Amino acid sequence: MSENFGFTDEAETGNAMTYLQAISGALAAEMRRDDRVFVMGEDVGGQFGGAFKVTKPLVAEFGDRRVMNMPMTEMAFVGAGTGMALMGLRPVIEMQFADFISTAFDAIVQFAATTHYRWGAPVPWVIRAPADGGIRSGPFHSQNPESWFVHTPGLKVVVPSTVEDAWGLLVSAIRDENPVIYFESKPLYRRLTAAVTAEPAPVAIGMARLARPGEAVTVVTYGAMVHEALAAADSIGGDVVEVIDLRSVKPLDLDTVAVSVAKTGRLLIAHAANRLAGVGAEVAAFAAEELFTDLDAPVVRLGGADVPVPFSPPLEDAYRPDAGRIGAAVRELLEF
Amino acid sequence: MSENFGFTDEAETGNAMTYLQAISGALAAEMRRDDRVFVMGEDVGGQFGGAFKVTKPLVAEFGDRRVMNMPMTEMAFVGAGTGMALMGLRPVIEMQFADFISTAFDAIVQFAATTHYRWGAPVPWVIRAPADGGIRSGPFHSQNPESWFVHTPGLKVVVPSTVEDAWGLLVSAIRDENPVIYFESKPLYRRLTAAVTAEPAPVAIGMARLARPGEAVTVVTYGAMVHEALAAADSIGGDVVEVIDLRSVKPLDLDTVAVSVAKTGRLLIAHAANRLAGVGAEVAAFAAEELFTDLDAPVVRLGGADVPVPFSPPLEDAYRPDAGRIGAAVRELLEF
Amino acid sequence: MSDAVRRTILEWMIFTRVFDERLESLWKQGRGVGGTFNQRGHEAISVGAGMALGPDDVVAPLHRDVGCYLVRGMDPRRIMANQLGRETGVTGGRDANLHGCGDLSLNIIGFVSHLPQSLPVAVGAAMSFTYRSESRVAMNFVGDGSTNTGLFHESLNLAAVQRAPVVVVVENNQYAYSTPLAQQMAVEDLTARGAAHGVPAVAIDGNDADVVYETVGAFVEKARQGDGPALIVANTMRMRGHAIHDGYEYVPPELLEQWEQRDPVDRYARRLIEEGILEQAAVDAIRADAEATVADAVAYAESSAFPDPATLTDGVYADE
Amino acid sequence: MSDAVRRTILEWMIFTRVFDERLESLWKQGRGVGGTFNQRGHEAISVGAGMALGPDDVVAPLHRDVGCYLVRGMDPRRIMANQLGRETGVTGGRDANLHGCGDLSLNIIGFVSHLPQSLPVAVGAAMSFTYRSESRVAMNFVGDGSTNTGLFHESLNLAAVQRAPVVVVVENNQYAYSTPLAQQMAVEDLTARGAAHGVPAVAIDGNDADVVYETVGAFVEKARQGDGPALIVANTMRMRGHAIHDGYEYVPPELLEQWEQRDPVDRYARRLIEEGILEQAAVDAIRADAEATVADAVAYAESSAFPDPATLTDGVYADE
Ligand SMILES: Cc1ncc(C[n+]2csc(CCOP(=O)(O)OP(=O)(O)O)c2C)c(N)n1
Ligand SMILES: Cc1ncc(C[n+]2csc(CCOP(=O)(O)OP(=O)(O)O)c2C)c(N)n1
Ligand SMILES: [Mg+2]
Ligand SMILES: [Mg+2]
Repeated sequence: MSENFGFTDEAETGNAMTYLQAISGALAAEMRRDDRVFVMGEDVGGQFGGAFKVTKPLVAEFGDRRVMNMPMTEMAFVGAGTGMALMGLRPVIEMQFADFISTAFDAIVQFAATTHYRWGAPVPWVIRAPADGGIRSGPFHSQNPESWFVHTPGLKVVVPSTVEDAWGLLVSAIRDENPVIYFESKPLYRRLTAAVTAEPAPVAIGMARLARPGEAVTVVTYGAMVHEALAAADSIGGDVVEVIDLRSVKPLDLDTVAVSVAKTGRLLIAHAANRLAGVGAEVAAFAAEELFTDLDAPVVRLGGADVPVPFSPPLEDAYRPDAGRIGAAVRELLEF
Repeated sequence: MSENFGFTDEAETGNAMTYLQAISGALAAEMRRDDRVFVMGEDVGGQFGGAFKVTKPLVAEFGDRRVMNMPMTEMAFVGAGTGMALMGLRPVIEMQFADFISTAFDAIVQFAATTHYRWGAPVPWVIRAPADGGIRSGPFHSQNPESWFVHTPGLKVVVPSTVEDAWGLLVSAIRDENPVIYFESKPLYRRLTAAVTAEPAPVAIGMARLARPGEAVTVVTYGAMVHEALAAADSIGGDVVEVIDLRSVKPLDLDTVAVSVAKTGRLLIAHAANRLAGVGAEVAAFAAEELFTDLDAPVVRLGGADVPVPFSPPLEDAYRPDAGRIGAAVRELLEF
Repeated sequence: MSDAVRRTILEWMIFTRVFDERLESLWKQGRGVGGTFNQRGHEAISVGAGMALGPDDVVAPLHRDVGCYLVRGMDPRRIMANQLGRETGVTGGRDANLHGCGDLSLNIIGFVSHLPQSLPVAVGAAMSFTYRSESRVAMNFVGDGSTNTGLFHESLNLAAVQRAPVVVVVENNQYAYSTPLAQQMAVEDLTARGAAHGVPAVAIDGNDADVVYETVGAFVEKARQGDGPALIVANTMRMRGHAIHDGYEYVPPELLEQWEQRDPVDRYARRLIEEGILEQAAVDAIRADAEATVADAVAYAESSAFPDPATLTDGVYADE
Repeated sequence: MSDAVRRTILEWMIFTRVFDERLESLWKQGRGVGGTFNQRGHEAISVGAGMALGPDDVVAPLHRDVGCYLVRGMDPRRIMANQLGRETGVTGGRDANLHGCGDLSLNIIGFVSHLPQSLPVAVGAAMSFTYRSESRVAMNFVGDGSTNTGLFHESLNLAAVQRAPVVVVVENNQYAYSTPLAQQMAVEDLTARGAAHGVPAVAIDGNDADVVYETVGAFVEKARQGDGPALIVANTMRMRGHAIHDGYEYVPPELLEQWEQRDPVDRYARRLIEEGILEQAAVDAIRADAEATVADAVAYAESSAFPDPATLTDGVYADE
């Protein structure tokens, strides 16, 4: 169930834009630009505006027609989104929490993802899914399910980590002709802000971002974990750690990883999702295959433990990588 | 939809036991041994005995009570299986095709898989899922979805490749206290036979099998692909190629992989499932992390293409690794 | 119903029957690829319902609806070539038998195996018509087995609460694969499954093409007028196995004999002859025509190339 | 219903109310961990239905059923400690608030967030009773919102076709999170959702504990006698937000005022006093007792340790 823990409306943030406001803003901008764009999901409309209030600013401007409340039936409304997309509309479908995306699994992985390959019809929807944890929400409001969808042919999967990317990747996802899953990082919603003066530019899907240049170790990551990696890099200081923010986990921008590892010779991958068969496995496997001669040390992967995300603070903290653990692993890697 | 393509009853196989008969036999043996064991699924009972007739031999002996026909509602009957397992029974749940396991996704990954961790109650069911392709069944009757479940905490996942393992792993799966997904290889059902005289022994879950010893390259694989790897190894000849049959993809027996690679210094992984973020990625990532100093060459992964499994023979053949492609990749790897 | 419409319905039903018989014989001769689904018994539903749609309406037919694809303009050559995995097939060899035989230029949505995934998609198509204030209707077929699925209920509920212009036709053919109705469900009247969601529902004789056409047509027009969704339970019998390899020994022969008396194609031909709309000779000519066209489709399909393996990864994504 | 049973029902309803009020105050004071669910308004259902079960019956309660957990014997200390993520909580800090609060020794099945995943599990528990010829019944609660889900329908259908001894109680509290009934569904009478599957269904006043207890008890006994499943739609109102952080500004105040008149706890206390079963002083004493026990539970929970992070991976698998 969704408790909206801690995510009630907060005071305005002045000139700065939050990660959450960037999502709302991009939605509003695209809805203004294109009448085919609309949002649908549980509790997104009415006076409420969504469990995290992302769609609240849209209701007054766009009304019920374009902010559609759905019954709690994820499979049906993702399927309906596919039908609307096939008819040329551009649904942006909100999952109340990313954890509930599994409830719509077949509609995503069997129908929408395979349609263009099988009979050439594009399915241009976006699923927005509030993911990630660290905020004491327990096993069913903290999941990072991206790996299931990376393994599934026909989807694109993005995970913005900055305010600008939250905006720019959402715009690109909406304009994309394919089904795109857009994982939002709940822990960044109101904690991450940026001074944004002009409307952020679209961000091409499939291009990683050099989040911090460095010379000795490449840290590949995405989502909220980018900020942990940056903190770790700062704590180590200098130009030791290069941080690459994948931004898109399908397709993966492995060229950017390759260029970096060619320079550093050392690769660490970190994400909050289960380490086992996670996105980090794919990146590490790529390195084992294609960067063999560049690597001066074993690859290191940090990820969630192979357990349901636990609720209690000490357990959840033990579950997830963080700046401290990334820093320690980098230091160890430097000593190899 | 299930068409049972080509899998009608065939003539008896004399003294030899088929892979399919091993599954039926293990079910019957466990049902005789333990009244808590029963099978449930679509079309498993009555005069029909399942899309592949695996449960047909059981109907006469055990009747409706223990061979339960289910309506086409995978989510409900997997959930019901969980309830029955919680009450101490040992359901063996048949998916008509592994492809439909996604229809029961939440019941598996959210409920059954997490229950013991959260409140300590065991869920001792087995899901039998006829998987794999190569038999012209198209995108929805050819899938190999094991990677989704390897990434999911709380499950065990096995993929027998031999007649003896088909029997022995099923017995262990039924006796296991945890939810176990047992992926059957449809292409082996009636093609693979073995002279089995005594009842095969249980096979411990989580132990790989040395399918063929060799000195120069380790090929790690599982399921029907084991036979392609063996054929490739034979075509290369001598004791060049060591073939390891994982048998269990969760938990993974990485020790056996490590021992082999320590000897050979070369690792190739092959499976029919999508290469991208597949089980091979995890094995390759393990090698990149833990076997760095043992490796004399880049790791090589062969797997399905990142497309829905296509129907038409030339496309499907292009989709899957086979003995020819494994052999070629091994030869190339030997030249590194 | 005009004589012309009824004659057209008969033509398509005969065509569908001939097409299906040809599939059976191809597979018996070992000329098939993979498997295929039997259509026999479903002709009045697939053709009658398909004919009741307007040109801009959208349909998501299923695996027993060859008649509907044909009526809606899909070239039998393309359908046959798809059955045989050829590059000239609707899916270019990517999907099997009737799976994936969608074509937006014909307002046809292709299906996946996972039943009934087409249903919410049809509901969504209908929602898009409301969104754009278009005067169009969507239609979907589902089997009796699919009325047990959760997605059937979620979709009807969504259609009802959105007042989506969608007509859902249940092909109640007494079986889901080997499982008879009584082992699938404890309810006898499937219209109760409309009532559960506030969706008007009616049960009809699915072996009577006139009844199918008129009932579906009436609900299509209601939906077009803004009355929202409807559920039509068309009772029929699957006269062969589930798919081509199924010996259907689990179906009592008496049941088949009983339904054979009500064969939708023969019955309709007899009726039109009795009513003087056409003569036996005309029926024979329709059949001969159909046979020629189907033979041409087979020849076309068999002489078509298989897809080039180099195209394996083409088309996973749009716009690339 | 004996006076003793009714008195016990009142005691548990008051206890549930006090427990819930205490949760509210803890969270307001910032002493909560994560979030928690409001129970107010649901006391007659969770307590009345829970009381109607026999000792060996099995129940899968949900997030508004603190009353049921308590009635079925779960120690309030363990529940409170779970709310606060302590190792002494039911889940040892692994699951949040009431999630996962199952205990097979109490015949309670714990829930996951994904609604209504407990329902098929309860159906399966009931099927196991049939399998073993045990004279037991399973019960599950679901919300109005969950009656829209596919899994609700699949589960009722399965229960019906298996004649499983399971009683399903719908807590129809007018809202699914912020979404009122009229935006969730187009049907007004939820008993139609039983009829869709051949499951006997009845709608009752969910704010009247006597009615809940008697109706549920009657259907539980029928199920035990082999009559199969039943659906009970208990109408009530969620008197607070969906969860502790929800300001429920979307609920019209008039609606709340209206239902406030029918508060299940006050109403029941008044009734028992009027009927001479107990006096106001006794009610006050019950409340005082409850407050003491809840205060003890809070003290216990707050003084309990958090789980040791070294135990992170313990217990993923049974038998290891
Ligand atoms: C499958 C699923 N989707 C979304 C949610 C998020 N969610 C939690 S409770 C809730 C509303 C449930 O409404 P109802 O069934 O009426 O129960 P109530 O909370 O009113 O008691 C929603 C949408 C969920 N728990 N499960
Ligand atoms: C979700 C799902 N599970 C299982 C199957 C396998 N399957 C294919 S058709 C079928 C029976 C369908 O029965 P019904 O809906 O009555 O349609 P019919 O084939 O009788 O026309 C089954 C179980 C499937 N296609 N989808
Ligand atoms: Mg049927
Ligand atoms: Mg509710």
